[in-house]
This record gives sequence, C-alpha cells and structure tokens, in this order.
Amino acid sequence: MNRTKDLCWMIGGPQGTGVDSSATLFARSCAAAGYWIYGRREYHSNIKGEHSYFQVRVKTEPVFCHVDPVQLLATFENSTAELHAFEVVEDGAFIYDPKLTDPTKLNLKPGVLLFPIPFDEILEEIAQATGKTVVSLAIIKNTIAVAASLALCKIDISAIEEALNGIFTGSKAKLIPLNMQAAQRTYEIMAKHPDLDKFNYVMEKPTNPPAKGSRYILNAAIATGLAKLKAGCRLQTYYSITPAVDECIYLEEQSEYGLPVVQCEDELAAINMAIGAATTGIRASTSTSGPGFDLMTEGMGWAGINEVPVVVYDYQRGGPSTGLPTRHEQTDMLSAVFSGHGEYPKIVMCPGDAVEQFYDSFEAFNYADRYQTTVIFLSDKLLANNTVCVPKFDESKLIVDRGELVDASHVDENNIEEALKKFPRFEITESGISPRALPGMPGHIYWMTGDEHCKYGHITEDPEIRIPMQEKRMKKLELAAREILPENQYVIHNPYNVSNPDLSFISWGSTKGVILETIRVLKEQYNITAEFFQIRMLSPFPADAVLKYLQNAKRPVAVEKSYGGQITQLIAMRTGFQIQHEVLKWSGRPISETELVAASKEIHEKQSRKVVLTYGL
Amino acid sequence: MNRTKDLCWMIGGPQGTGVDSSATLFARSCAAAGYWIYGRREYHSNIKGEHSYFQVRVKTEPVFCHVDPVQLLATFENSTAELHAFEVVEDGAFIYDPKLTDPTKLNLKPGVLLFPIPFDEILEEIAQATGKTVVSLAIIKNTIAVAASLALCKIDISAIEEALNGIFTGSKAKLIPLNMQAAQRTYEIMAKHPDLDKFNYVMEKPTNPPAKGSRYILNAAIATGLAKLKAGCRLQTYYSITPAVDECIYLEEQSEYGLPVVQCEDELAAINMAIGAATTGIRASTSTSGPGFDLMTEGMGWAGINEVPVVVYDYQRGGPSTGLPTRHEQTDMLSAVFSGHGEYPKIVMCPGDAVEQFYDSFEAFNYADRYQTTVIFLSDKLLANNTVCVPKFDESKLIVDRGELVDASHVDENNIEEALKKFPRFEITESGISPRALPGMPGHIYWMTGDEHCKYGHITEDPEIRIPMQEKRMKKLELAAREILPENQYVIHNPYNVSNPDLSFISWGSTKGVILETIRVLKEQYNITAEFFQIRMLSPFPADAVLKYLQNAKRPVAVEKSYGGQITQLIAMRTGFQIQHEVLKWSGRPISETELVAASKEIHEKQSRKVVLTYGL
Amino acid sequence: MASSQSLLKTPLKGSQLKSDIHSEWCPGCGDYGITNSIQQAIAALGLKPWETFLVSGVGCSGKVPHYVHVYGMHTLHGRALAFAQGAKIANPNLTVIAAGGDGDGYGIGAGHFVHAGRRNVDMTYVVFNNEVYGLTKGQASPTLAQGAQPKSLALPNPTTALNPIALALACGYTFIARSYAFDAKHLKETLMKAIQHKGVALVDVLQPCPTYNNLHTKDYFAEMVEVEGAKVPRVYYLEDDGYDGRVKDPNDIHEVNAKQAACFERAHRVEERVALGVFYQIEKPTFQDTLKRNIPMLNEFAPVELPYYDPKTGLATTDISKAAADYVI
Amino acid sequence: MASSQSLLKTPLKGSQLKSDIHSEWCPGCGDYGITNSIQQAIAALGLKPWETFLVSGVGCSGKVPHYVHVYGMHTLHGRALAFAQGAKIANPNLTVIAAGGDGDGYGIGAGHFVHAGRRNVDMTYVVFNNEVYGLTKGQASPTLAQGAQPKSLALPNPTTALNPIALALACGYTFIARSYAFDAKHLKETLMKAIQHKGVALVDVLQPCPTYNNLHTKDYFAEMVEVEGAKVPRVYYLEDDGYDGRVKDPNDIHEVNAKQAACFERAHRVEERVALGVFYQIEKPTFQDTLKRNIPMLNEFAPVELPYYDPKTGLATTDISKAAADYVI
Ligand SMILES: Cc1ncc(C[n+]2csc(CCOP(=O)(O)OP(=O)(O)O)c2C)c(N)n1
Ligand SMILES: Cc1ncc(C[n+]2csc(CCOP(=O)(O)OP(=O)(O)O)c2C)c(N)n1
Ligand code: SF4
Ligand code: SF4
Ligand SMILES: [Mg+2]
Ligand SMILES: [Mg+2]
Repeated sequence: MNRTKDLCWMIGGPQGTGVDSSATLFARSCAAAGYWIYGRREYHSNIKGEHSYFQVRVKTEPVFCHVDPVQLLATFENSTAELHAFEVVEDGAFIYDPKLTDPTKLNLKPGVLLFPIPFDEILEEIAQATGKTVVSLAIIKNTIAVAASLALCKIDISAIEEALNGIFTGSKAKLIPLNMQAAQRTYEIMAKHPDLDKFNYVMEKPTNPPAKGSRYILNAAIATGLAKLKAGCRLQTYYSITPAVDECIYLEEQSEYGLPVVQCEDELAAINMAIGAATTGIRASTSTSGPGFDLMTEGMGWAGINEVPVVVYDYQRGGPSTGLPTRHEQTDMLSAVFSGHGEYPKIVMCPGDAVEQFYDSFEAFNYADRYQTTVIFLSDKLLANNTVCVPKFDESKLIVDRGELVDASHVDENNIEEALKKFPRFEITESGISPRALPGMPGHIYWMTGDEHCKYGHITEDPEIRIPMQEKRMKKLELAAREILPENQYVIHNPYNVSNPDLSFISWGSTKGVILETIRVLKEQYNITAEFFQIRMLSPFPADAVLKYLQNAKRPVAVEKSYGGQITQLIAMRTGFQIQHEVLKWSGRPISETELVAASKEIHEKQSRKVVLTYGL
Repeated sequence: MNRTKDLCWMIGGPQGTGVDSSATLFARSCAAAGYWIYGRREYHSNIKGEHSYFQVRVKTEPVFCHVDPVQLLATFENSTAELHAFEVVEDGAFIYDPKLTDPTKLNLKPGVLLFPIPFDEILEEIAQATGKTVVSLAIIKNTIAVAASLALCKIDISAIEEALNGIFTGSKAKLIPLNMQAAQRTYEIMAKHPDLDKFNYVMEKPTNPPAKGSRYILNAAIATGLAKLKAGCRLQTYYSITPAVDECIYLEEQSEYGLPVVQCEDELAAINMAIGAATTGIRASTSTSGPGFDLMTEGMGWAGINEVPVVVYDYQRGGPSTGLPTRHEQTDMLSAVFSGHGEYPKIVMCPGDAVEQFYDSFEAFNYADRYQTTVIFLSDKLLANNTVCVPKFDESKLIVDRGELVDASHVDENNIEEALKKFPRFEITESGISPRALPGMPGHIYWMTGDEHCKYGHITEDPEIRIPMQEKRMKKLELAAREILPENQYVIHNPYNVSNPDLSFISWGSTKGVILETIRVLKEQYNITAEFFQIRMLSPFPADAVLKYLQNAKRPVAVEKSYGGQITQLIAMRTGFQIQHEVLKWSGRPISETELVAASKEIHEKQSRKVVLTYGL
Repeated sequence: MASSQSLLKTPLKGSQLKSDIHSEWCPGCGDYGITNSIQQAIAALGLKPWETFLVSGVGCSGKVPHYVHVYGMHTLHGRALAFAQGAKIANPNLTVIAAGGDGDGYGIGAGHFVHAGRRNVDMTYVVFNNEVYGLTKGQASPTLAQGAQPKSLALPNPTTALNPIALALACGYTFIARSYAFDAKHLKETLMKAIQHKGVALVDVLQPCPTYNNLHTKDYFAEMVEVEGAKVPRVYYLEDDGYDGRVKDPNDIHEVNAKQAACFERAHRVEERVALGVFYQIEKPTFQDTLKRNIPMLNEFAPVELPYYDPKTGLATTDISKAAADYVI
Repeated sequence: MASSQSLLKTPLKGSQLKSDIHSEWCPGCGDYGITNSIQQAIAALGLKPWETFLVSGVGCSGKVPHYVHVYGMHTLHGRALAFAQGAKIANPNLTVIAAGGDGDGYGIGAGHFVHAGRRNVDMTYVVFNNEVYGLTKGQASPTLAQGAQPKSLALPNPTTALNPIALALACGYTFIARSYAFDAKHLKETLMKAIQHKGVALVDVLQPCPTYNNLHTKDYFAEMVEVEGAKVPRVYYLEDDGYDGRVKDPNDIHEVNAKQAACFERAHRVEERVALGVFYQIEKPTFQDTLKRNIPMLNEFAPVELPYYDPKTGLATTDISKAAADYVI
C-alpha cells in the first residue's frame, strides 16, 4: 500500500438519485479529516434520470481543479459503471453493487481492485433494525458508497459523523443515526475485504490540518450570495435560469437579511426592475445566463446613458442559444464586452475562482456606485457548480464606497422654492463623474431619459450638449482604469518565481484553477517553467500591462473554454498583439489538469499553434 | 454672375410644415432639369414643431454626400432663418418672408443676397383665384420657396411642372395646377428682383443630361424594399422604430406583390416570427434599429444553431439606448458582430450607399440560404433618410441562390414507411453545410432545437457530437469567406489610379460617399492623393486583404461616425494592425465633405492622431 | 387547421407517432400523458405527420416535439407562439401546434400570448400547466396561487395566480378549453377539437409535476370532494353541467356577450372541483383571412408557394417597376 | 400611494408642477390634457414633488415626465412598469406613477402589464390610449379596432383590438378606470383616486391624436349620439348610470364575483357611447404586504433604509455568518 497526496474519487448515477449529496458527504468527510477538496459536478439539463456524475479531488493541500484519471470510482447502479469504468487507473479501485454490475463486462483496466458491496443486504439489515421499508431507505445507498470509499481510504468513520452533523441540521438531524448505521456496517464489510490494503491511493495524513470551522466548502454561487448580503444589495431580481438560479434561490432562503428577491416575469423585467430600484439609491443586482443576458442588453444600455449603478451577473454556460445549458463554456465574453447597441462605458469583471468571486462581487457594487454605470460580472457554470475548499473570507477590509452621493439633509422642505429646485444630475465634469442625488431628496429634482440629455436629464438633440455628454460618460472608463487597483485588473502568477519562463499562460475567468495547478505539475514533473497572466477585468482592459507582458514573454499561450479563442481576439484588439498558441475546448466540459499539462508539453515541445481538448463525458 | 457645377441649397422649418416635400420638389425639379442631387434630411424625434431641415446638393455629375457651406438658404418662417443664416456663404443668397424675418437681425455674412418673397400676397392671390381660404393654402408656401430658389438658379419652370407630375400622381394630380400657379407667380416676382443676376451659383448646364426615366431618386430604405421584393422575401416582420420603419411601411404599401408585412407586438416576436417562417422555406426578414436589435440577439442565436436563413436589418442611429433616435451614427457595429451569447457563425454586411444596399440586400437572402444562418445587415439613418440620384438598378444579373435545398418530390406519400422517414438535417459535412429539407416534405422529418443537437435535431449533450457539430457550424464562415466574391467583401477605390497615395482611408458603411467625394476634392484642390479601402463585410472579415493593404499604405486613416473608432478596434482584432489616424464624429450628424477634407489635410500636414468632427445643427 | 389540408386516407395509430428516442421526464410526470394525447389526436384526425409542425418553447414540456414523430421545433423560452405564427403564416398548408409550459406561455411569453389572441392565426396552443418552472427546479409559475408553497419554494408565493381562461378570453382567443394530462380521452378529444377549430385555440392542460408540485398531484385530481353534502369526483366536465361555450352565431352580439360572460364566470368560479371542457368557442376571421383581404395575391398563393425566380436560370422574376415607379425620374 | 407618506401642509397649485421646458406635442394633442391633469392631481393630493416619481416608457406620451416638475424617469419602450415597480419596491416612501402609450403598455409592454396585475405593487399606471403609435408616425396600436384604417395606415388593421379594462381585470389589477384626456375634472379626480388606491391602479385615458387618429378625435368624443331615440353626449360617467365597481368587502366572494362580472360586461358593452369611471376596485394585499410577510425585517426598514455599512469608516457591517453557516467546515 502506497500513500498519496492527491486522490480523484468519482461517483455517478441517474439525476435525482442523490449523486450530489453523496459527493457532498464524501467531500465534507475528507475535509473533516483535515484534507482539502475540489468538487466537479456534471449533469444534464434534465430533472430525473439522465446521467450525472461528481468528481472529488482530495489533497493534503489546497486544490483548485480536477484531473482526468480516476483512482476510485464508486457506483451504486450500473450506468455509471458502464460509462466511467474506463477512466479508473490501473491500480485504482472500483466500488459497485454486484447484484447490478458485472465487472467483467466493463471496460476496466486489468489491475483495478474490485470492491463489491452488498447494498441491498445492508439496507435490509437497517430496515429490520429500524422498522422502515427497504424502498424508503434507497437513498442510503449513497451513504454506503461514500462510506465504502472512505473506509478504503482509511479515513476514520468519525469524519463521516462530523460531515453528517454539518449536513443534516435542524429537523433533518434525525436522519444522522440511520446514515451512521449504514456507514458503520459498510466499514465493517470493507474491513473484511482481502484487497483493502492493496489500494495505492490512501491519503497521506494532512501535514497541517486546518482548524475546525476555519474553512468553507462552497461554490461561487454561494460566495456571490454571501458577497451580495455583505455589500448591502437591497434588491435582487431574477428570472430562473441554469446555472444562475442557484445564487438567487440561495438569497431567497436568507430571508432574515432583509433582501427582497423578486422573481420576475422575464429577464426584461429583471434588468429593468433592478435598474428602476437602483435609481432610488439602493444597490441592486440581477443574475442570469447567456439567453437571459441577451435580453438584458437593452436595459443595460439605459443604465449606461443614465449613469445608474447596476450589477449584472452572467453565469456563462455552453452556447450558442440554449446550447448546453448545464455545461461549461466561456463564450459570452465578447458579446458581454460589446453588448448593447451604441457606445456606453461598462465595467466587465471576471473572477478566477469562488474566492475572487466573493471579493470581486463586493467590489462590483462599489465600482457600480463609483462609476455610476453597468457592471457586468462574468462568471460561469464551472464556478457556480464546482465546489472549492478555502479559508473563510476575510471580512475585515470590506469597505463600502458609494461614490459621489449628494447629501440633501440641509434642504429645508418647508421652503418650497428651495425644495423645488432642480439639480444638474448630469453636470459635465472633468472626471466624468457627476454627483448623484436621489428621488426623495428635496431641492434636487431631476429627470432621466434613454435619450441624450442635458445636465438636468431633459432630452436634447443639440450637438453642443451631445458631444461633451457622450465624452464625459465614456471618460469614466479611463478614470476606472486609473483608479482601480492593478491587482483587481490583472495578476501575474509566478509561483516559482522563475524569470523568463518557458510558457506564459494568459487567460481569464475560471481557467485560473487549472492553469495554476498545471504550472505546478509542469515544474514538478517536467521541469517546464510557466507563468500565468490572469486578466481579471475585461473592460476597462489592462492593455498596457498585457502588451508589456506579452512582448517580453517567451511563449504566450492563451487558454479558453471556447471555439474561437475570444481572449486572443480581445487582446489583439486592445494591444495589436497576436498570440500564437491557443489551448481551446468547446465540448462543454471543463479543462482538466491532465489535459492542460499535456497540451502545454505539446506546445512547449512542438510549438503547436492550437491544441484542442476534448476529454470528459 | 458666375456659374457653378456644385450648389448647396437648404430649406428648413418646424416639423410637419412640409419641409421634406419642399426638398423633394426641389430635388426632383433639379433632376428634371438634368442635374444630379444628394439630399440630406435632419429632423428631431418629434412629430410636429421641432426644427427640421433638408440640404440638397445639386451637381452636374453624380454626387454622394453633403457639404457644409450653403449657397442658397430658402425659408418661409423665421426659426430656420435664425438657426441657419450663419451657414450661408458670402456670395450666397437668402430667400425669406419679410413679414416674418428681418435679415438685419440675423447672423448673415455681409455679401449675402437677399430675396424677400411676399408669401402671403401670393397665397391671397391664389386664394382669390381659386376660391380657397388662405389658411388651407399654407402648405403652398413650400412650393413658393422652392420656386423662388429655382428661379434664382435659372432653372426653367417646366422642371417644376415635371417634378410635380412625378410627385402628385393619381387622385393627388388635382393639386398640380394650384402649385403651378404659385410657382408661376413666384417666378414672375423673382424675375423682377434687381439682384437676380448677381447670384454666383447658377448651375452650369448639365453636360450629358441623363435620359428621362433612366434614374431613381431614392434612399436606402426604398432601395431595400425594392430588393426584398426582387429577392422574393415572403415575410417581413417588424416592430415600428425610427428609421427602420420607413422600409416596412413602404413594403406594406406594395400590397400587390403578395409579401405579407406583419406588425408584431415587439421585436422578440418580430425576429422569432421571421425565423419561424423561414423554417418553412420562405425567405424572411425583419428590420429594426439599435434598441430593437438588442432584443433580437437571442433569436438570432437560435437561427444560428438551427441553421435557419434569416436576414436582419439594423438601421443604426445615435446611441446608446434611445440616444438620438433620428440622428446618424455607426456605433452598433461591434455589438452586431458580437451579438448573442455563445458562438455561432453570422454574416454581417455593410453597404456603402443606397445602390449597394439594393444589390447587397438581394445577395443577403442568397447568403442566408447558402450558409443557412443569420445575416445581419447594417445600414443606418444616413442611408435610410438621405436621398441619392442614381441610374436605375440593373436587374438583369440578379440570380437567386437557394443553397442546398432537398427535393422531396420523389417520395411517395402513400408509402407510409417511406413518408415517415427521418432526415439528417444537421449531417456533419466537410463544407459545414448540410442539405436542408422543409416541413411539409414527406420522408424528411426532422427536429430543431436551440440546444446542441444530433444530426436529426434531437437534443444532445454528448461531447462527441457537440464538438464536430459546433465546428461544422463555425466552419461555414470560412466557407463564406472563400466563396463570396472579394468585391462583395471589400473594394479598394482608387479613382485617380495613384500609386502609394498620401492617405489611405479605411472605413465601412455610409461613410463611403463622403470619402469618395473627399478624395476628389483633395486631389483637385490640394493635390493630396488618397485611396479608400471600403470594407463591405464585417463577418467574415476580409482580414488578409485588409492587413496586406494597411501594411503597404503610407498613412492609413480610419473614418467612422462613432466615439470609439470601432473599425479601428475590429481591424486590430482581426489583423493585429493598429491604425494610427482616426477621423471620428459622434454628434449625431453625418460627416460632410467640408469636414473630411479639412480633417484629411490636417492629418496629412500635422500627422494628427485623431480628428474629432463636430459641425452641423 | 387548414381547410385546404389533405388528410391521410388510412389514419395512423398514435403509437406510430412516437419518435424513436426516449423521453427524459420524471416518472409519473403529466407530460407523458399530454404527449400521448397529442400523438393520438394527430393520428385520429388523419393529419400527415410531414405536414404537421409541433412547435414548443423551453422547459420540461418544451421537449415534447422531440418525442412526437412529426416536424418539430423546440424554440426559445417564451417564444413558441412567435415561431409558430410565423410558420403558419408562411405555410398555411401546415397544421401548426404550439406547445409549452405555463412559465413559458403565461410567464415570459405573456406578451406573445396576449397578441396571439388578437391575431387569431389558425393554430393550436397547448399549455402544460403544472404551476411550477419544472426544468429550473420548481420555482412558482404564473398559475401558482398566492401564498401557496410547494416543497420547492423557499417562501410562499407572493403573487396572485393568473387565470389562463379569463386571460385568453380577454385577449380574443377563439377557442378556449381546459383539460387534464391524465384524462387521455378528454384530452385527445379536446385537442382534436382545438386543431379542427379555425383560429387560435388554447388548450390549458392541468399537468401534475410529481417532482416539484406536491399540491396538485395526480392523487389530488383523482380525489372525491364534497359538494353540497355529496361526494363527487374532483374533475368534472363542463358539458355534464349543461354548459355550452360555443357561440352559434358570431354576429349575434347578444349571444356573444352572453357566452363570454358565462365563460368569464366559469373561469373565475371558486370551487373545490375542477372543470374541464370547452369554455368558449367562436368562429371569426383568422389572420390568414384578413391578410388575404389586404393582399389579394395571397388568395391564389400561400407565401411559401409564390414563385419569384426561374428555377432553371435562377434569374429573379419579380417585376419591381411598379414599386419603383414613384422614384423614377 | 404609501400610507406612511407625509403630505405637504400647503398643497401646491398644479401650475407649480409644470417644468420649465416647452412641450413637444402637436397642437391639439390629448397629451397636454393628461399632463395637466397629472399635475393637478399631484398638487391636489398634496404630494411632495420630490417624493413623487413619474416613470414613463417611450412614445409621444413617454415624454410626459419631462413636463412635470417631480422626479422623472423616461425609460425604455415597453418597460415603464418594470422600472416603476423596482423603484417602488426599493423605496416605498415614493409615490410612483407610471405613464406611457398604448403601444408601450399594451403592445410591447403586454407581458409586464399582465404580471404587474398579479404583483399588485402600490402604484398607478396611466395609459395614453390614442389607438396609434404616435411617435413612429401612426401605425396601429393594440387598441385600434380590426378593419379600422386611420389615415396613417396603408392597409386596414388586421388584428382585433385589445380591451384594456377586460385585460386588466383578468390580470388582477385592483383599480381599473377609464377617463378622457380632455375631461380635465374627471381625469384629475380619477387620477387622484388611483393614486390614493392601495395597490396597482390602471387608468386608461382616451387620448385624441389629431395628427394620426382621424377616427376618434376631440370632435368625436364631443359629439351627441342617439340612444333609444334621445340625443345624449357620447361620453358619460359610469356612476351616472348607477354603476359602482368598488368592492366593499374583499372577502365576500359573491360580491367580488358580481363586481367582476359587472366590470367584464361593461368592458365589453358594445355601444355608441363611451363610459368613463372606475370599472373595478378592490383592496387586496399589495406586493409590499406579501414581501413583509416573507421578509419580516421589511416591516422595520424599507429596502432603501436598511443600513449596511458604518458611515464613518465605510466598513460593511452585515454579519453574514448565519448565511455562511452551512458552508463552514
Ligand atoms: C430566456 C431564458 N430565460 C430562462 C431560461 C431558463 N428556463 C428554462 S426552462 C424554464 C422554465 C420552465 O418552466 P415552464 O415553462 O413552466 O415549463 P416546465 O418545465 O414546467 O414544463 C426556464 C426559466 C431560458 N431557457 N431562457
Ligand atoms: C425597443 C424599441 N422598439 C421600438 C421603439 C420605437 N418606438 C418609439 S415610440 C414607439 C411607439 C409609440 O407608441 P405609443 O406607445 O402608443 O405612444 P404614443 O407615441 O402613441 O404616445 C415605438 C415603437 C423603441 N423606442 N424601442
Ligand atoms: S420536473 Fe415536473 S414537469 Fe419536469 S419532468 Fe419532472 S415531473 Fe415533469
Ligand atoms: S402624433 Fe399624436 S400623440 Fe403624438 S404628439 Fe402628435 S397628436 Fe400627440
Ligand atoms: Mg411549468
Ligand atoms: Mg399610442
């Protein structure tokens, strides 16, 4: 028996049979045992029956992407066995129900250890012990599969108990004993298994196990919800759409925070209701995905010309059109950066992981307020659905910036002449930012209109007003570029502090995790050095920094989940620099460390122009 | 008295008082006299009362843009006099109603010739002669102002009669004598005016007067309507919006052509109804402007993934948002090229004038059918509203290309098994194009879905189908780039056949006219040589040709009606080439020859990086 | 349904209209019942599958075209009616059936729903009314009652329910019916009537969603309820009640008003029971009829039939000189 | 109108609510009358102009906020209701009045119109019903009758007219009235009632468009018509007819049904005359009320009032640990 620092576990099954809960239980158990985890969730646009699966990568240190080879495949029905058996490595292990699955009929590699588990027997035992029916206990199969896995990995059963305590809270706590009973039985059965000690992927003990309660296991949808609560978002509108709806439902559930979450009749209502709300001074946001985002483009332009702060989330998924609604892609980028007819200043942010999505979300509301315009927040299905294990967020430095807001407390309402005064809401200023008053304030009456307008907000077609007004608005982007901290615009990751590395990855958004892990593997296993220029803001675009970086890079490589290599295009547009190497994938599945390592080696060795990745079910 | 080959006439007045009709009468009279004209229309987003004006440029040869200096300003009320007097050149002329306007109070240049016209007297005379009331004749003031102008230009009154015959047809013919009476009286009055012969801008006789009936006077909205009829468009959907609605109303009026024009409840209905219609095999189109275009982006993506031919017109106007709804701008370009989340192949066309808009519109339906996708047709307010005078279109070479359409006539409906056969509508092919069957055809049943799909059109999330399917669709753009005639993608205009010219303009769309005229002036008046690379297709983008051209150009100058210089950005994106000189204008008014000549000189002489134009009310 | 349309001499069996892929719905979903009835109705009417066009929106229900062996179009969320009207206007020889969820049709599609009534294009619209947004995991659809909280909702529904029958009536639908997903016979017959109706026909189908809607389940609909002391089945038929929503003389304004009022009353009746049947039906000019009046050439040719080029040479044949006449100088 | 709202001690005069820019409408346009009545109603109610928010769509009518001296928001075509609801939800202390054209509200805005009824946010919606799309030069609006052809139409209108009163009733509007642009007194009073109503109030205002609508002109509305032999003014008031659309007891299902039926009948009555007045009114929980039930903290603070940072340091003060609890390990 060898030990490992890095394990890839997989479970699968028809949707609606508890695959996600199994994965959560496994992940939280590993975390309870002091490990770090990364969870990848794959599912169909379907409610019940289609195949879904979940990979959990377990490490002794923090981990941010998935790998392809599976060391331990846990199943409780046959379809997952049939679909995924081929992915198990030679000295990996396979957990299955011998009643349903015949391992000899599978595409398993020769050396794979087999762990048949008598699921039904265990259920029947529990049924007898508790007086429940076997059918009503079917969902416990998940716990059994997880327990078998953990037993194999020599993780103490107490970790399961701790995980169950975290998952089944409140009225659900009564489910814990039942599940523990099943786990107990499974551990007993596994203990007797002759191959138990042959498994080569038992986790090393965590070196510095993090303190209990010091970490989160969550995805970016939840991180965003937390950030919106923290940032004081006071209206969340939405129209349900995968995968954005998760964040909305989460917020709806937090009803004690006083944030109204309004389910709208469509995305047109969602965006315009949010903007209408924002005109009164509250912080407002809406979250959607590609199809809904298309419908919001007109409204965002109105917010742009009226300088209303609003934060719009686009959780990208596989396109075009309805596309692959539950799969991952980064292809809304150009359409977001150029969304909406005509020209208005928009800020487009693109965090690289759930942690950044928390902090960036908090900042998004600040930027919206400060630059008085639409902030587009590009996230995606990977971020929204995949789970990371991270230290708890540091809330101590989260400062609210409401921008230039007028204080009208000096106005005497009873002096009607003063109270009726107009306010030059759209005054031309040097910075482009005009102080903002709000409906409700006496002495500051103004108008808004989607038409070009004078400083009071009345319609004008006068070129002498139009020309400076458009310029003033557009100049806010330049101001933002100057004011926003460089590290919020881009980050150069050079974990090994190498100079002139062999490869210079450049990318944006959710590829961050896999690129950073790849840099590590390239260095550790192949002695290829690499760096990563992470673009964190697409508009304003950090063109100077990008250009300078690329001009000095030995071999820039763009990485993107797309067909067209949109970041390559945007960089060329903004800098004139044409990147010569691309790693692209448009299968709807995220890029794995395995794939990116191989692609990087290929580019390093063969100078390949474009490597197309295709792995994953 | 000098003679000229080039006259700029202007008329103005509150909207709803017949300014447009005056201009049409003037333009058609000049045309009747054998001249060529170009008409520029400016108006507010308002029905009655706000100021509108119309410039008609008259030349002895074809003319394609306006100039700033006005040689002859005709007014019949005071506001136009006040607003535009300053634009009249020193030896120009000013026609006005002395009862309403005191020329000494105007900002007129010293030498301007004054032609007071007793509008009311003429009306009263006619009222007496005809027994009508003066009030009911008020509209005749337009005719009087036009007649005064033509008399001053020594254009024979018969030209007015010919023009009136062309304008007042059918039941309106009875208005002709009344108008002729007014014209007659005006000519008599003008004949007696002492300054009559001092006017320096009497037109030279046309050298080769074109044959009667050999030309059109029209704008691109009408040219498009004609092209849609010719191309066999069989459903036009629309939701009213300025300036796209003109084309729609024109088509509605042509009810004898059998083309249903359906006014929809919104642009979402307009695009999707058109697509729904197109799935049955008819040619379908919809026309809109920026705000409506935003709303159509989701639908266009569906047409993209389902490979449905549909032609969508965006008549750009001043943005963002409602913006300057009746003014000119070219700022929807990037949003159109990148419209819609995700990636799908779209063809984006951008004709340079009304003539190209006719031929390109005809081709647009061919491209849609051939490449089975969305064709976006970018026109704008300038093209839609400004009138050109051009030889009649050559219809003899207009060939319909329906692309790969299946013939199902061999299928025997009575053989039910055969008649129920499925059809691989989305078969993966080398070219990317899959033969197309149509609902109604026996033996070819298939499905469509906005989700990724298998060859029969059923939903799939299988990467092994997704990967080639997306590739197949995207490859159609490459095919289009290869197949579409280069001259339909770009044209290099080098009217003087100079090599290595001083300036190389590069632009797209409606700037064509002003650039070509500017090249002429630069050569004739300043001996500056210039060339023009006209981009006629934005997607697929003729990147190789553009790059080759720019690399060899001495001084490339991008010209655009925008703040951001979108074509500069797109060229950088597609070629890496960063153009160093830009002429931009975002006042909502078109670029004049006067302005572009001055800007060109400045760039030529001072190497200015960016020249911002601002002229025009 | 196009009167011009030719029918099959030997009608098919419903089972022949099953497509060869498996359905993706949850066990016990009402969508199975509706799909089956759609197949049965198409078969029973003798419609040619290749001249039948089933057009859906997006949702669980939106997948229905894939399971029926006729030309199928699974469009965008909320847009089925727009696509369907376009298809029918272009090719009136097709029998066009639009279908989709209640979120799809009454929620995001409400604008099109309203205007499709005004237009009265000759087609059928089948709404799968399950009171939830199934495919996005059970949020409230517009037909969910205020205060109701199916298990998938975090909080009680804050908005009042839309009344599809009353809404359709207000919007000018010329055929308005309600049926139930698991009443195969009634649903099939109602769909047949709707398809045969000349004009836009709404069939609102009550559809159990066992996964998210635990309020109105199959059991709920199967229950006996007490009405004036007697136990009666929850679901009943309007006609058994002596109700007849069909207008005999569309020109008789009194009859029209009376039938509309009756429909309105029935639509709003607050009762333990659930009424199925045709709430209202009237024969009025279809959009096709009015188009033909405005564009005489459409009397001879449908848009899809009107020739415009020489099939041999490809040369465009339309003479545009008349349309251009005003612009010639 | 917010019950919490404080009013001016000395109400303003309507003329003080005219903004200082000139109106752009055509001479004789009904929009002048409506604007004037809006100013009068706001003044008469003693609303504070700075706590009043006039929100419009796009059209000739969409320009109305610019001419009224209160906070004004001229939004997007068809979206006034979405913006207005957002503003009211965010800051319930504002009196929110949405306004716009019939194309804006019943055409492109139909989806929002339907759902605003269901939501019952406490606000007023004034629709300028001129039967045309004024600002785009006179195309048919949804309220134009089928076959009608005002001078601006190339062909007779192919679709049937929408009935705004019936539609609003079907959608759950809790106050439904019709008035007329040039009946200053009635319009002002109707607007006052609508603003005072707790819930979403529709005021459909018949509005002559002298430029494009030559069918229903000021003269048309001023005409005397013959009813049963007698000459009577075309325009009459519902209440003069003994009609009372107000529900006294919202819990009395019989009264509610009867009042709805009466409203429905009146809405569809085919007559030479034109009825003005309140067709229906009922008091029901507003969206604000149901929100408060779901989110108790809103009983203390409106969203706009809820603090979330320390004004001195800017530090965000919300304790998110409860929301994060499930994710802590
Ligand atoms: C523009 C857009 N917004 C949102 C979605 C996400 N979406 C998919 S299905 C659905 C709702 C489904 O509910 P319903 O129409 O009632 O159908 P059901 O699933 O209940 O049959 C939504 C909101 C989408 N596909 N497109
Ligand atoms: C999305 C969008 N589509 C179309 C338009 C063009 N448009 C401006 S006003 C208008 C209609 C106006 O009609 P109505 O709402 O009845 O107002 P009215 O002018 O009659 O007062 C339209 C279609 C627009 N501004 N935005
Ligand atoms: S979620 Fe509901 S509607 Fe969707 S398939 Fe399952 S049972 Fe049917
Ligand atoms: S067009 Fe009609 S609605 Fe518009 S301002 Fe003129 S009269 Fe009024
Ligand atoms: Mg539903
Ligand atoms: Mg109107």
